[in-house]
Amino acid sequence: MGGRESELVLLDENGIRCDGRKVDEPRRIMIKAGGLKNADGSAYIEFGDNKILVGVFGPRDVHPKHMSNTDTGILRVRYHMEPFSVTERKNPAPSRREIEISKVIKEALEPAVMLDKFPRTAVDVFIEVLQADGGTRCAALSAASVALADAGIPMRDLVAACAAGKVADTVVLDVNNEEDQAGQADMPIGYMPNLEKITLLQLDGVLTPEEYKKCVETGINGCKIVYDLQKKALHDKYFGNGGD
Amino acid sequence: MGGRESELVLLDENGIRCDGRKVDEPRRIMIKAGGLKNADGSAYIEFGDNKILVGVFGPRDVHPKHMSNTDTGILRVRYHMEPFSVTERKNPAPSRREIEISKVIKEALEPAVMLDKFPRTAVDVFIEVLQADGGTRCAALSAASVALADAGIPMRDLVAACAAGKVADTVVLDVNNEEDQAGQADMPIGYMPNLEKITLLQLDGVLTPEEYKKCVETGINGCKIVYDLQKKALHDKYFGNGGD
Amino acid sequence: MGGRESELVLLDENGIRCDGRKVDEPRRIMIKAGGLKNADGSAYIEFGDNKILVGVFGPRDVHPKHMSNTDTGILRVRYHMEPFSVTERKNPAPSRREIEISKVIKEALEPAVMLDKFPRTAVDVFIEVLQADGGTRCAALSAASVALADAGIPMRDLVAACAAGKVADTVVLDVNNEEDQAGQADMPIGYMPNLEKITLLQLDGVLTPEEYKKCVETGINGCKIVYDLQKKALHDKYFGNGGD
Amino acid sequence: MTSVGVLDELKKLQILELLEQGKRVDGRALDEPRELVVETNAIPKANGSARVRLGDSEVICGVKIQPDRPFPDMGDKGIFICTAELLPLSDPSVETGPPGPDVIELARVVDRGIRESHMIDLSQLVIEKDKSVVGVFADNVVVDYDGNLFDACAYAATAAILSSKTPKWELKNDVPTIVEGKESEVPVTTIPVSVTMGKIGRHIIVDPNADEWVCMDARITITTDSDGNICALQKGGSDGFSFDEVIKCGEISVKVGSKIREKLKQAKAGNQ
Amino acid sequence: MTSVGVLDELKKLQILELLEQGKRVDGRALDEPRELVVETNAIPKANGSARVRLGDSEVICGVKIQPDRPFPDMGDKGIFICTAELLPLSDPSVETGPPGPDVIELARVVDRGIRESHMIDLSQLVIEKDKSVVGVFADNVVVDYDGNLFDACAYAATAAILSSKTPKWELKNDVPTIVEGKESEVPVTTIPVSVTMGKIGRHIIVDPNADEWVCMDARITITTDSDGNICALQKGGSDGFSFDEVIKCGEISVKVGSKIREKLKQAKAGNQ
Amino acid sequence: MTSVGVLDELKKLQILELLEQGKRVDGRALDEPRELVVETNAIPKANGSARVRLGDSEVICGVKIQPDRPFPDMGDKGIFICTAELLPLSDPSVETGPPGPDVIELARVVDRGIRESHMIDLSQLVIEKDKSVVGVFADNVVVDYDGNLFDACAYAATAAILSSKTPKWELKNDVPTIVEGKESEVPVTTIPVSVTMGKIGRHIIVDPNADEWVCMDARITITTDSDGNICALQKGGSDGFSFDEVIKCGEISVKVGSKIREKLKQAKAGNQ
Repeated sequence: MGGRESELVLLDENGIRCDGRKVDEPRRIMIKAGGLKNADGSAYIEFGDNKILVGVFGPRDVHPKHMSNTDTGILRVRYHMEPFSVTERKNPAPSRREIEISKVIKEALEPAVMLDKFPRTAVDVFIEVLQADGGTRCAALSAASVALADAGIPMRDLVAACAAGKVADTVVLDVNNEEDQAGQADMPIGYMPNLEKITLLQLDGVLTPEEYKKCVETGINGCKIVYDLQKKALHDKYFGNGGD
Repeated sequence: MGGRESELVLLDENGIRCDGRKVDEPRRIMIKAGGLKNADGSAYIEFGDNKILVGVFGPRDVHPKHMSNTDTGILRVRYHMEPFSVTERKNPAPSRREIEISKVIKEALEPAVMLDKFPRTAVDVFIEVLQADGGTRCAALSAASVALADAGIPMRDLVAACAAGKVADTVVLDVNNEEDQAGQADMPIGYMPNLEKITLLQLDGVLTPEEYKKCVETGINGCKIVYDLQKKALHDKYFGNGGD
Repeated sequence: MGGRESELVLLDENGIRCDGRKVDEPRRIMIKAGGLKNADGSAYIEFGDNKILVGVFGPRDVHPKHMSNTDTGILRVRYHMEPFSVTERKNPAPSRREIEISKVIKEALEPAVMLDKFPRTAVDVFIEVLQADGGTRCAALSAASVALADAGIPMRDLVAACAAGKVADTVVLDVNNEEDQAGQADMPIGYMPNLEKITLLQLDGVLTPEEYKKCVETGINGCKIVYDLQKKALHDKYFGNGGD
Repeated sequence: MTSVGVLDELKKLQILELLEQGKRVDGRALDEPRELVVETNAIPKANGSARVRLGDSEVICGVKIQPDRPFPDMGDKGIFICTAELLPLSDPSVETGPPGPDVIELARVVDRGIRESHMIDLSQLVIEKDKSVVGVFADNVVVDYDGNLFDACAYAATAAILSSKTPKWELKNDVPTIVEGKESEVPVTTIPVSVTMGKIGRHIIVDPNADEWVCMDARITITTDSDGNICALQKGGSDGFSFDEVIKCGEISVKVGSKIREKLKQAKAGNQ
Repeated sequence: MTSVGVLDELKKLQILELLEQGKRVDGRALDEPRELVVETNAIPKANGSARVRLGDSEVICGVKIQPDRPFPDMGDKGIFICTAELLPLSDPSVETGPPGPDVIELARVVDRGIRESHMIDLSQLVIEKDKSVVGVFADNVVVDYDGNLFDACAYAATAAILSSKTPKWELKNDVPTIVEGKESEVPVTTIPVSVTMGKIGRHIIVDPNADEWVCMDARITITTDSDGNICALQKGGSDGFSFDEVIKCGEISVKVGSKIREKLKQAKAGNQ
Repeated sequence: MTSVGVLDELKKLQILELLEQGKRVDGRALDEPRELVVETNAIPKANGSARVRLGDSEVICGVKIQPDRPFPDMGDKGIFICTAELLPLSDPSVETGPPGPDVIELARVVDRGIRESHMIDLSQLVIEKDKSVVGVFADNVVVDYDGNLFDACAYAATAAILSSKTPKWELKNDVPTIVEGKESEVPVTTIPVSVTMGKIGRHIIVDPNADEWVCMDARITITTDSDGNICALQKGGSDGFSFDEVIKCGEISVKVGSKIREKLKQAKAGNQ
């Protein structure tokens, strides 16, 4: 959001963005359900140049016991970046940013997970960002939903996530890293398409009330694109697609 | 105690100090009992430019249980400085100095509190230094006594505190920040006037045996001044003073 | 192992090393059993300029309980360097190196200690390096064995330790600090002479397979020299030697 | 502050019942924040400060302004950092020690609300490009807790910044040195106001107090600037919002925010 | 991973019985490592990377290359640091938080194996003597656990280094600046290969899997270089080795190591 | 070391009974410290060191002297830092890990006793004003515990400083460089001696051992300098002192301190 000067043409006269996309076009997305051997469920996502691996364990016992809840299961989420995932090698200690994103993703998943079905236990979601390229939290949330489903955790809906934003005074879908650096606003959205509920919503950057509405609409459309790919990934794993 | 050169006249020919006080005169002191809503007891003190807030909780259960004592209650004290309370913004991690002062104040309060009246439980005293100006530990201890009384904790006496010191080869009451930087000795004293017991005593700086005795006497006189203000603060809260 | 250039003559034409020793000669070694009052067992070793103190407590209860093992006792080892033990004053926080050496020494002692004789309890070995001079882990391990015996812990054998290494293309016993800096390989060995078992073995530096074999042989010979001094130290304490 | 026990369940039922009748436990309208009291210069030795009560939630913010090295690649900008801490005397449930995720989120949301509004013109806080810049540190401490610390801290930080005076520095032999007599206000471009709304059942309420806070299904904090634009937002809590609710919350935040902004301006004016 | 329960005791009996017949649970010969699959450039934005499967143990190593200040008294050498971390998704028993002694030992043994072989010619990684050097940071993360992480991490780090490209820097006003178009391979002098052997009873087995790992009495990790020399060794575990066993393990490590080395060379070649 | 169990209660009764007759458990007079044994140069590679036994409490102090950057606004003074640590082998109750309040207080009181006496003339430890100064670090480690570590550590630190030799440095290209052959003693202006007294009932005893320590109602540590002035004091423990007791303790500290000071001088002389 730094509003830094840049020679980069963010949007050309034909409405084409710096990476060749149209305003309502997401980056290349590839989602795979499963993949890890020891985790109870897992997923891998490539979202633009983001590469994120998610493993799920549970429902399982909680230690120490007093952290558990007799009425409901609990969801625990850790969002973690590898030292080599970003341009400057990252310090391995968890940053405040990672702790906040872990919480935001947890609260975005909770409305989808039927926690009351497994009281006293915990479901752990471990998100590992192998390569980061802007929009990691949306990519991570989308993959985490698939990993939870892959683990057989009962869910009301999948949470699909995609960001909208404002670039060159225009509302666009799925802000990439360059656009985020030079751009005007970034609004990550997590959405349950069947239940029509927004479960993750953040905004950094200045929007008029009209742009604000447009951004939410645009983001929800992006979530629906992601949703289809999530369902396909689960279908491919469980009903096969004639290859891996 | 750095003994640094200074143009500051610490004591003029009329026995007047750099801030206009006489040698046996404390800085302006204002004590208020109560003020916080959630704390079981609280107090606020302004002592010169020191501004300190104290909240007390308890007697209450101790977690983990094995930290409690079946024979007696325990007193826990945390002395903590806000980042903005000192000239250079303070790092939020507790310093070794804060840990030591917490212990010294705890041991100064223990002789006054009837801990045997509430076995197995703890009384917590939280001291927050909002603005520091030399002599924070005495101001904090004085306010903590009032907050404990305000919380209804049974006490043998109030602990009143004031420092004495040596400035320009003269024993003076209540050394301020400038005098401490340029001065020769600082001796904080905590005292229970009714029981005639010194419960806090420290000294940094060089004193002859005679000056040592004079310092203790002077400090005790200061404590008596503070004691009257402590009693007034409690009286004002519980029996009203037609204002506040 | 830095392979740094040096004017130091590591080995002269008569096969004499930079500190006057022959290739198969260890540095001066002095071992004393006992010495500490509160520890259940203790030992002190001087090995060249290394000075190391070891104290042992146990078998004793384990807190928290779930760390104990109903089938066997557990051995816990802490290797720790004093701030003043090395050239540059050492930061007091435990380094990763100290944690690794603690583990390596623990696993070198475990084959010697009859842990099954005291289930549910722990034996604690505290190693304090007062002055370091290259080869601290071997000196520490040798002293720890004596301290365990001094504490009356039932043992199958003593572990004796000494390093071999390669200096000026020659296999030598007990590499000192200068030789380690300028040298080609260092191989610390811990050995139980009666049971003929190697319980500590590490290597840093390049050896041909023939040199590798020669190093192990040389190191074992050094361990046997240390072993005699260990037995003498225990004998001197328990059967006297007419002096201290 | 997040576990819901039996008593909380009963309280929630009562709160919900009232909400069905369009009422709140403390008699406020659904879109009505609690009374806001702002006292500036509570800490005279700091460069700026404010003591804020929002209902019975009370926060003190002190601003320290001091020279600092710029962040890499940001040599043409001063530094702004805003923190928040729950003092243990603010509530019996607060524990000492490193901050948990709740407090880390609180601090980061308060920081972003001010940062993303571009309230402080950081380009004016450069002593020498790439070498030395001015850092503005706004530290919030919570001294009494009664819910909605997001707004209480944001108002305290904003009021403290508005009340701040910054010295002027120049480099002498590479050491930043104060130029006497050149104190000035912190360069401010807009006044951000955060408005936090809770969702309980199908109801949206502004500025939830502690009882309401523990019963909320979800919450949303929206910061608007002086132009009525939306410049930061954070959804929290274990439920979601519909599209319509999100748009409605945006509208409420603009409306309520403009009233709060007047209060903050008055506090500054009263201070001068 | 070290406590041995009742089930583990039964498993150990079975493994021992098989070993008496010269067999292993997964059908391998005693001196046979598991299949090794190496994929380089798994993390294209890093300077080098590899994703390695050794049986069902899986490790990703990313290499970052960046300017750094030299260590004191080492102004004529670049910096090499290799780390290892068990991600919590790699095994249900892994806990988050600071690494324990097992993981610290793992990281240090993997680092020393590469360092002591002098694989990277650090004297070529100097930007300006005593002022600025190049740092090569190889960070391993374990994503699936099936025993013997010593070798899995060592192979991942070695393959990642072999695949790495380093920019060229020069000092401009004391600031290291990239010289465009001068990217080159990391200067490599030898290919170290670590071989880890477990001792169960009187049997020595190569590359123990997770079931074997938990039953081992002791282990030894030996790293050899391209010339067949032994350049690093670490004994672990709660038992000892005889002299003859130590010599035999040295021989196995040379033999098995040379086959693994060919695999790593192929992975690099396939990458070009 | 502060909890008082049933056995401690019995011990306290016995100690009190004896004190009523003017006697102590180990036969000492009330104002008599235990035997002090000082061995200097115990750690020859350090710049100075001492191994001190006070009764059965034993402490080793090593002094490291090295160049350092001065503290801000203290560019005309060297640095002195004194620490204290209880090694876990000193007593079965000592736990490893970060120091608790008891040990932090111990270290700070020992440090202040030496610092406030101005024992070391820090103005002589400047390499170049505002740029580089000499740091004197005196680290105490307790190897056997039998009460009264305040005095045992203070004596060890004082003896170690008296035995220290400091190199001479000068700046070459801004790097502090040792000038060969210019080693000298640390500039010492006075010899501080701390005397710790315990209060049990109405009795004041000097140098309490471990049994007495656990029974004390309160304690006071007073440091005096070579001129018989009082230069540092710390009261501790959960009871208070009367005015008369405080004055009496001051007198005892001067009297006992002068005898200890002779011991410390002898230790230094014996060392030369």
